[in-house]
Amino acid sequence: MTATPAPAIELRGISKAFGPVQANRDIDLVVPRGTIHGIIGENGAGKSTLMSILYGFYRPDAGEILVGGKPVAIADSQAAIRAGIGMVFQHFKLVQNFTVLENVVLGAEDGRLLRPSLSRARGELKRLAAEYGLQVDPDALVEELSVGHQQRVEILKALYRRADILILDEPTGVLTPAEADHLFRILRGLKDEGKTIILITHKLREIMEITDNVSVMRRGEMVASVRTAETGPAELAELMVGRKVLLRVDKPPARPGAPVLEVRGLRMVDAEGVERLRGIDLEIRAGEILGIAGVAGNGQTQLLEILGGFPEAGARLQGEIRLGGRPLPLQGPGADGRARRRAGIGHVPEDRQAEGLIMDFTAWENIAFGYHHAPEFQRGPLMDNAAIRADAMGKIQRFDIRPPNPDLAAKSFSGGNQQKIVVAREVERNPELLLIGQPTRGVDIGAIEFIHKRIVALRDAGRAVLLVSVELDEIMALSDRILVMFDGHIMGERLPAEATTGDLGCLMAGVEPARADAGGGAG
Amino acid sequence: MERMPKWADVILTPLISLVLAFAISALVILAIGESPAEALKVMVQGALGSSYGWGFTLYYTTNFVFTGLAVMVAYHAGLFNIGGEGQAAMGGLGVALVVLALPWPHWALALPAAAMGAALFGALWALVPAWLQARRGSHIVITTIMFNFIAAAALNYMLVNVLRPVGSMDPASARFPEAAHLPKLSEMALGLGVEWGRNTPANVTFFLAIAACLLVWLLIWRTRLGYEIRAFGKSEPAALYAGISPVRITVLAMLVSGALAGLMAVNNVMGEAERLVLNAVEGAGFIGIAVALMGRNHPLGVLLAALLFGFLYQGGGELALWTSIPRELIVVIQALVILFTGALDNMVRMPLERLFAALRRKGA
Amino acid sequence: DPALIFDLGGKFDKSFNEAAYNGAERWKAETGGTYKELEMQSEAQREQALRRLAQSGANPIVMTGFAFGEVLAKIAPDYPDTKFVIIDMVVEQPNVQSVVFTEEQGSYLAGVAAALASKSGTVGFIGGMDIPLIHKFECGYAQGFKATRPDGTLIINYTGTTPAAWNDPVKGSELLKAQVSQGADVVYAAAGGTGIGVLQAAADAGVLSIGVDSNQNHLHPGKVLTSMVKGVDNSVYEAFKAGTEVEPGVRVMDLASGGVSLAMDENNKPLISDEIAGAIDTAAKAIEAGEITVHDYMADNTCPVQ
Amino acid sequence: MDFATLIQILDSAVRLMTPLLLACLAGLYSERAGVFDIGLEGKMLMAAFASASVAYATGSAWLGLLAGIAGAAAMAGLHGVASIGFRGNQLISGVAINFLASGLTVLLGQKIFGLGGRTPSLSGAARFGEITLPFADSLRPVPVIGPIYAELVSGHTVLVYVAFAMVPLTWWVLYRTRFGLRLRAVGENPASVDTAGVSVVRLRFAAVMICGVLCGIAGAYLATGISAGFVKEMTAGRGFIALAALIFAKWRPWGALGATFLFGLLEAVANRFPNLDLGFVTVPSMFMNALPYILTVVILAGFVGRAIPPRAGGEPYVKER
Ligand SMILES: Nc1ncnc2c1ncn2[C@@H]1O[C@H](COP(=O)(O)OP(=O)(O)OP(=O)(O)O)[C@@H](O)[C@H]1O
Ligand SMILES: Nc1ncnc2c1ncn2[C@@H]1O[C@H](COP(=O)(O)OP(=O)(O)OP(=O)(O)O)[C@@H](O)[C@H]1O
Ligand SMILES: [Mg+2]
Ligand SMILES: [Mg+2]
Repeated sequence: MTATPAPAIELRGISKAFGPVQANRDIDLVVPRGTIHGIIGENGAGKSTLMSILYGFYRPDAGEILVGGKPVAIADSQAAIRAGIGMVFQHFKLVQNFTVLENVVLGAEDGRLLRPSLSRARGELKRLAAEYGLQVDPDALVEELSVGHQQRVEILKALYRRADILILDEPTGVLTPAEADHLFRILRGLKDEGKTIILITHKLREIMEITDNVSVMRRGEMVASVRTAETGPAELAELMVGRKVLLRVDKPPARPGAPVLEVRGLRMVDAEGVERLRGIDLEIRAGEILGIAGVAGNGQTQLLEILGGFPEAGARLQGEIRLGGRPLPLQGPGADGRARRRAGIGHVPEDRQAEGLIMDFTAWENIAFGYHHAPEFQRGPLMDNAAIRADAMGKIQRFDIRPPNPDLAAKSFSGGNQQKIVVAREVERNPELLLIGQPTRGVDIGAIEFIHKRIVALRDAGRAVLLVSVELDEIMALSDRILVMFDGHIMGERLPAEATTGDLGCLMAGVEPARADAGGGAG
Repeated sequence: MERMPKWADVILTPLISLVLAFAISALVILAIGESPAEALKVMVQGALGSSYGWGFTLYYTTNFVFTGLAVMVAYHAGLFNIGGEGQAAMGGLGVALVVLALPWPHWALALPAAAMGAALFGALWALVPAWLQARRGSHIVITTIMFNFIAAAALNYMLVNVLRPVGSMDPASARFPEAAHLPKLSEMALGLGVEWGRNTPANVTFFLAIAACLLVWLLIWRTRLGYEIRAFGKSEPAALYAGISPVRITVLAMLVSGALAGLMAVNNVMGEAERLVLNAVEGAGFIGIAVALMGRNHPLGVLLAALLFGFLYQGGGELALWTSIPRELIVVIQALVILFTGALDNMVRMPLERLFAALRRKGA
Repeated sequence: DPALIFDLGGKFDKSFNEAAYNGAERWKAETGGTYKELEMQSEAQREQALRRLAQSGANPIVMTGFAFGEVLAKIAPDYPDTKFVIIDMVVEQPNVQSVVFTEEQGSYLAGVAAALASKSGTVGFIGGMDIPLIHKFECGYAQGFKATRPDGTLIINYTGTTPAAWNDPVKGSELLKAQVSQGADVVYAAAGGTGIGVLQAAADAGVLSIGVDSNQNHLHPGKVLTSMVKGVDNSVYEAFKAGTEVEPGVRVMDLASGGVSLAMDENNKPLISDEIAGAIDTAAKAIEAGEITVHDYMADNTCPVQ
Repeated sequence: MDFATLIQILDSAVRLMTPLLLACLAGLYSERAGVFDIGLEGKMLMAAFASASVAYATGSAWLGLLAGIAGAAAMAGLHGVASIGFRGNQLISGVAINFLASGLTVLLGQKIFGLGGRTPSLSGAARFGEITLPFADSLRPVPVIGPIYAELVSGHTVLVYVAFAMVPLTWWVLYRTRFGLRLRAVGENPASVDTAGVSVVRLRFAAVMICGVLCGIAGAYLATGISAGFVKEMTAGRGFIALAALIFAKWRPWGALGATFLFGLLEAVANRFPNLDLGFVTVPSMFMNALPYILTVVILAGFVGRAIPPRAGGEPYVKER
C-alpha cells in the first residue's frame, strides 16, 4: 500500500497503426487524479488517436489502460463511459438536426421510452448549467448553435454521463477569448470537484495558464512529460517540433499603397430574411493587412463569402465593391468564385474541409482547385496534369506539407497540413487581394509560424490581405489595422499598437468601451 | 504506401469475388438438379468458345458499355441516374426518326447522323430531370424513375400511332432502308478475309463504345469539365467556393449521361434490329447501374464489367436455349456476381489485406 | 424433329404461348415423337435461335408471336429446305406457313355472350399492354356487344405500356374493381398474367369474366362466362403432324375453320343459358356465312364502334 | 363526378397504396438509419413468392404472411451483411437483391410448382379475406358518413389496416422511443452514436431487418391479399415507386402516408378514366397510363422543395480509413 492515490489514468505501451501509418508508438502516460493534464504536439503527432483509444473509439494494437490503478479493457465507448471517462472530440460528434436535449440523452437514456429520459435530462441540464455556468437552450437545434455552444453540449454530454475524467481535444480552437476564458473557469471548477481533465491544445499560453502537467508528443511518440510549473513556452515549442520556434510574428511596419479593395454600404439579407450584414464600409490598401475580429457568427463569414463570390443561396445583396477601382458585380454570373479569382482575389475559406478542399481529391488535384482554368494548367482542350503535378510538388516542398506525397487524398492529411495545402494554393498565386479566414484554426505552432510568415511576405510584396479570425492573438499579431465586427456591422477600428484585449473584447461583445467603462463592464 | 499492392486490389479482389459468386451459383444449379460443370461449359462455350459466341457477347457488351458509362458520368457529379432505361429508349426513337427521315445513301453518313439523333434524344430525356434537380431541387432519383415510365408510354404511342406501318401487327417502326444498315463485325472481318462470327449482331457500334470509353475517360479525368463534375460530385460547397455552377454541372453531366444512354440505341436499334421495336432496351439501363458500380466508375472498369455482363447474358441465353435450365438462373448468377464483386468485395479484401500485411512483415 | 419457339412471355404464360406448348405436348403424347423447344431471352436472340434450329435440322420450325416476323422474313430464304410456321403474323416466303387468327370474330362472339349475360348492360374489357393486337380483340368484342345491345356501355382499360403490363395481377384486379364499380358485370380480359388477376377479382366480386387464348373456364368454375379460345394448340399440333409437308402460305384460322371459338364445357354450362347459346350460334353462323363482317382493327387501325 | 365514384376511387387508392405504404415505411426505417435501399422491389417480390407458396402449401394466409416476412427478412439480412457488416456499397447490394429475387422466385417456383414461376391460385383461407368492420352494413344508409365508413373504411384485408396502423406506430417509434432516437441519430451521424457507446452495426442491422419485415408484409399483401397467388415480376416496379414516395415524403412517416396516397390516387384515377375525353380531343390511353408519373414530376417540381436525405445515408460507417 502506498500513500499516493492511484493515478486517474495510466497508459502503458499503447501502439496504434492505421495501415502503414504508425499513429501511436509505445506510449506511456500517467495522469494523476484531480489534475489538469495538457497534451501538445504537432499536427498528426497522434494526440487525437491516443485519446480516442482511451475513449474506446479506436482499439489499440498493443498496450494497457489503467483507470484508478486497475487495468480495464476498453473495448468500446460504452466501456469508457462506464469507467467514468468522457470525451469532447476535436470534430464534434453531435447530431446536427437534433435538439440539445436529444443529443445529451442519446445513448444514455433511462428506459425504452424517450419522454421520461428527456424530462430527467432537462432537470439535470438545468442543474449542470447552474453549477458550472454551462447555459444552453435545451430545445435549440444543434445546427443553429454557435460552435462555442456546441462545445458546451459536448461537455454536458460527458457530465451527464457522470464522467470523472474529461478529455477535451483542442477545445479552444473554435472559441473566442471570452468563450475560452469561460471554458477554463468551468474546467477549474471541475478540477476543484476532484475531476481529472486531459486537455489537448496547440496554444502554449493555455497550457501555461491552466495545466498542472504537460506531455509532448512528436510523430507518434511521447517525447516528454513535465510539470507545467517547471517549463516554459519556448522549451515546449522546441520539444514539440524538434527545433527552435519563433513565438512572435516579426514584421516590418506596413507601407500601405493605393486602395485595393473598397466596400461601401454592403448589406445582405439571407434566405430566411435575417439581415446578416447591415452596411459594411471598409477599405484595404496595397501592402496592408486588415484584420477583422469578432465572435463567430457576426457576419464575418458572410462578408468573406460575398467577396469570394459565393454568397449563400437565396441571399439578397446591396452595396458596392471595388477592386483596384473597378466595380465588381455582387451577384449573378459575373460574380462567382471563378470570376473573383480572375479579378485577382485569392481566398482561404474558413472551413477548409467543406469548402477549401475536395477531401477525396489528391493533394495535387486540390492544389489546382479553383485555378483549374488557369492557362498554364491547360494543354489544348485538356488539362495539363503533368504541369499541375509539378506545380503541386513545388508547393508541397516550399510549404513543407507532410507527407510530401502529392498522390495522397486530402483527407489523409492532418488538419494542419490540409490547411497548408489551401494556403499554399492561394498565397502562391500572389493575388491582388487575399481573403483569409481562420488561417491557423487547429494548426500546430510550427505551421502557424510558417503561415503567418507567408501572409506577411505577401503583404510586403504589396498585396492586400483581409484577415478574419476569432483568434485575438492572431489578429493582434498580424494586422496593420483591426476592425471589430458585431451583429453585421463594424463596431470600431483600432490600430494594433493601441488596442488591448479588453478593449477589443468589449467591441466584440457589441459594447463601446467608453460606455463599458462607465457602465462597469458588461460583456 | 498502401495496405496492399494496387495490382492485388484491382485484379485479385474481383477475381476471387467472381470465383465465390460462381461457386455459389454452382450450388444453386446443383440445388435445382442440374450439373454445374455442364452449365459452365455451355456458358463459356456459348459466349466465349467461338467467334459466334463472341459476336453476341460483344453485342451485349456494347449495350452495357453505353448504359454503364451513362450511370458513371452522372455518378461522378453525385447524381444517381436511374433513367438510363428511358433515355436509351428515347435514343432509339431518335435513331428511328433520323434513319427513316431521309434516304441515306450510305451507312457511313447515316451512322453519325443517327448517333447524333440518339444522343440528342437521350440527352433531352435527361435534361428535364436534370433541370428540375438543379433549379427546383426535385430529387433526380424520383424524376428519372418517372421518366422511364413516361418514356415507355411515349414510345408506345409513337410506335403504335405514328411509326407503325398500317396493317402491321407489330408495334414497331418500318424496317430501316438497306443502305442504312450498319456493317456487322462479321462483315468487317470478312472484308479482311477472316471468317468470324457469322450472323451475329455485333457491329461497328462496338468501336463506338470503345471510343466512348476513351472519350469519357478523357472527359472525366483530363478536362476541366470533368474536373468540375468530379469536384461538384464530391462537395457542393467546395464547388461553389471555386466558382463551379451547380446548375451548369448538373445539367451538363446529365446531358452527357443521357446522351451516352441514348447512344446505346445505335447498337440495338440501328445495328441489330434495324427497326425500332417496343422494349428494345430490355433492361440494359438497369444493368448499366450494376456495370458502373462494379466497374468502380471508371471507363476501363465499365468496359470489363460490361464484358462480364455480356458474357453472362450471352452464356446465360445459350444455357436457357439449349439446356433445360430456366433462363432465370442467369438472373440469379448475375445477382450473385453483382453481390460478390460489388457489395461483398470487402469480404475478400479484408483477409487479403491481412495476408499482405503478414507477408510484408515477414519480408521486412 | 419439329421445333417450337416461344416468344418472350415464356411458355407458361397461361395463354398464348402455353396453348402452343399444349399443342406440341398433345402431338408428343399421340405420336411419341420428340421436339425441340426454345424460349426467347432477348430480342437479339431471335435470329440466333432460328438459325441454330434450322442448322440443326429441325423441321418444321414453329414460332409464336408477331415479333418473329421480321427475322423470319430475313432468314427463311437462307434455309429453303426448312419449313417455318409463324403464328400471328404473315410472312410471305415460299417455305413459310403463316397462321393468323381472326380474333375479332371470336371476340365478337364473346361480346354477344357478354351482352346477353350482363344484367346491368355495362360490360368491360381489360387489355394488357396497349398494342394493336389487343385492340383487335377489343374491337371485335365491342362490335359483338354493340350489335346485341346497342344501348349498352363498354368500359375499356389497358394495363400499361411496358412489358410489366402482362404480369401485373394486382393492377388487373384493381382495374376490374374499377370497372365493377362503374357497373360492369361481365369483363373480358386479354392480358396474359394480368388476366389471372382479373379473373380472380371477378370471381371474388361475383361478376362474370371471359378468358382468352386458352380455355380458362376451369380457373374459376361457374364464374368464368366463357373463354375466347385461339386454336394455337391446334395449329402447332397440325404443323407438327404435317412435319416437313407443312403447306406454305397463309392459313387464316377463322370461326369457320374452328380457329377461334368460345369455350363451352362443364365449368360454364350453368352460365350459358339457352338464349345465350342460341345467340352465339346465330352470330357464328352469320359470320361464317359472311352475313356479318367483323371489322378487323388491324386493317385500318380504327374500330367502327366505341 | 358523383360522390359514389369519389368513394370508389378513394377505395381503390387505398388498396393500391397499401403495398407502397408498407414498402415506403420499410425504406424509411432503413434509410433513416443511414442504409440506402433500392432493393425494396426485390424484397417485396421474394416475400410475395414465399407467402404465396407457403399459403398454398398450408392453406393458411397467416403462415404465408410469416413466410413472406421470413423471405424478405432473409434478403434484408443479406443487404445488412453486405452493406453494414462488410461495409459494401449499399446501392450495389440493393441492385443485386433485386436481381436475386427476380431470378430466384421464378427458379424456385418452377422447381416446386412447375408452372413457369407462378404459384397455383390461392383460395379460401390461403388468402386474406376482406374484413367487414362492425356496423358497416347498418351505417351504410347514413348519408356521407355511411358510404365512407362502409365502403372506404370497411371492407379491406387485415393487412391494409396493418399498413395504416404502421404510420402512427412508426412515428411513435421514431420520435418517442429510445430506439427511434438512436435510429435517427445513426442515420445522421453514426459517430455520435458510436461515441455514445451504442453499437452502430447492431442499430443499423435492426433497422434493416425491420425494413425486411415491412417489405415482407407488403409482398404478402400483393400475393395473398389483393391477388390470389404469385406471378413472376408481380411487384411491377412498386418498390421503385415506394422509393420515390419515400423521397417525396422527405423520410417522414406521415409524409409517407401522404405520398403513397397520392400515388395510389393517381393510379386509381387513371384506372377509372382510361380514355379521357376532353371533347375536342381524346387523350390516348398511353398518356393516361403515364399520367401518374407525369403528375408526380409536376408536383415534385412545383410544390415539394429540396428533399434532404439523412446525412450519413449511403455511406458505410468506417472509423479507420
Ligand atoms: N481514422 C484514421 N484512419 C487512418 N489514419 C488516421 C486516422 N486518424 C488519424 N490518422 C493518421 O494518424 C496520424 C495521427 O493523427 P491524429 O489525428 O491522432 O493527430 P493529432 O495529433 O490529433 O493531429 P492534429 O493536431 O492535427 O489534430 C496522422 O498521420 C493521421 O493522418
Ligand atoms: N484562375 C485564373 N488565374 C489566372 N488567369 C486566369 C484564370 N482563369 C482564367 N484566367 C485568364 O482569363 C482568360 C479567360 O478565362 P476563362 O476561364 O474564360 O478561360 P477559357 O479558356 O475560355 O475557359 P473555358 O473554356 O472553360 O470558358 C483565360 O484565357 C486566362 O488567361
Ligand atoms: Mg487531433
Ligand atoms: Mg471562357
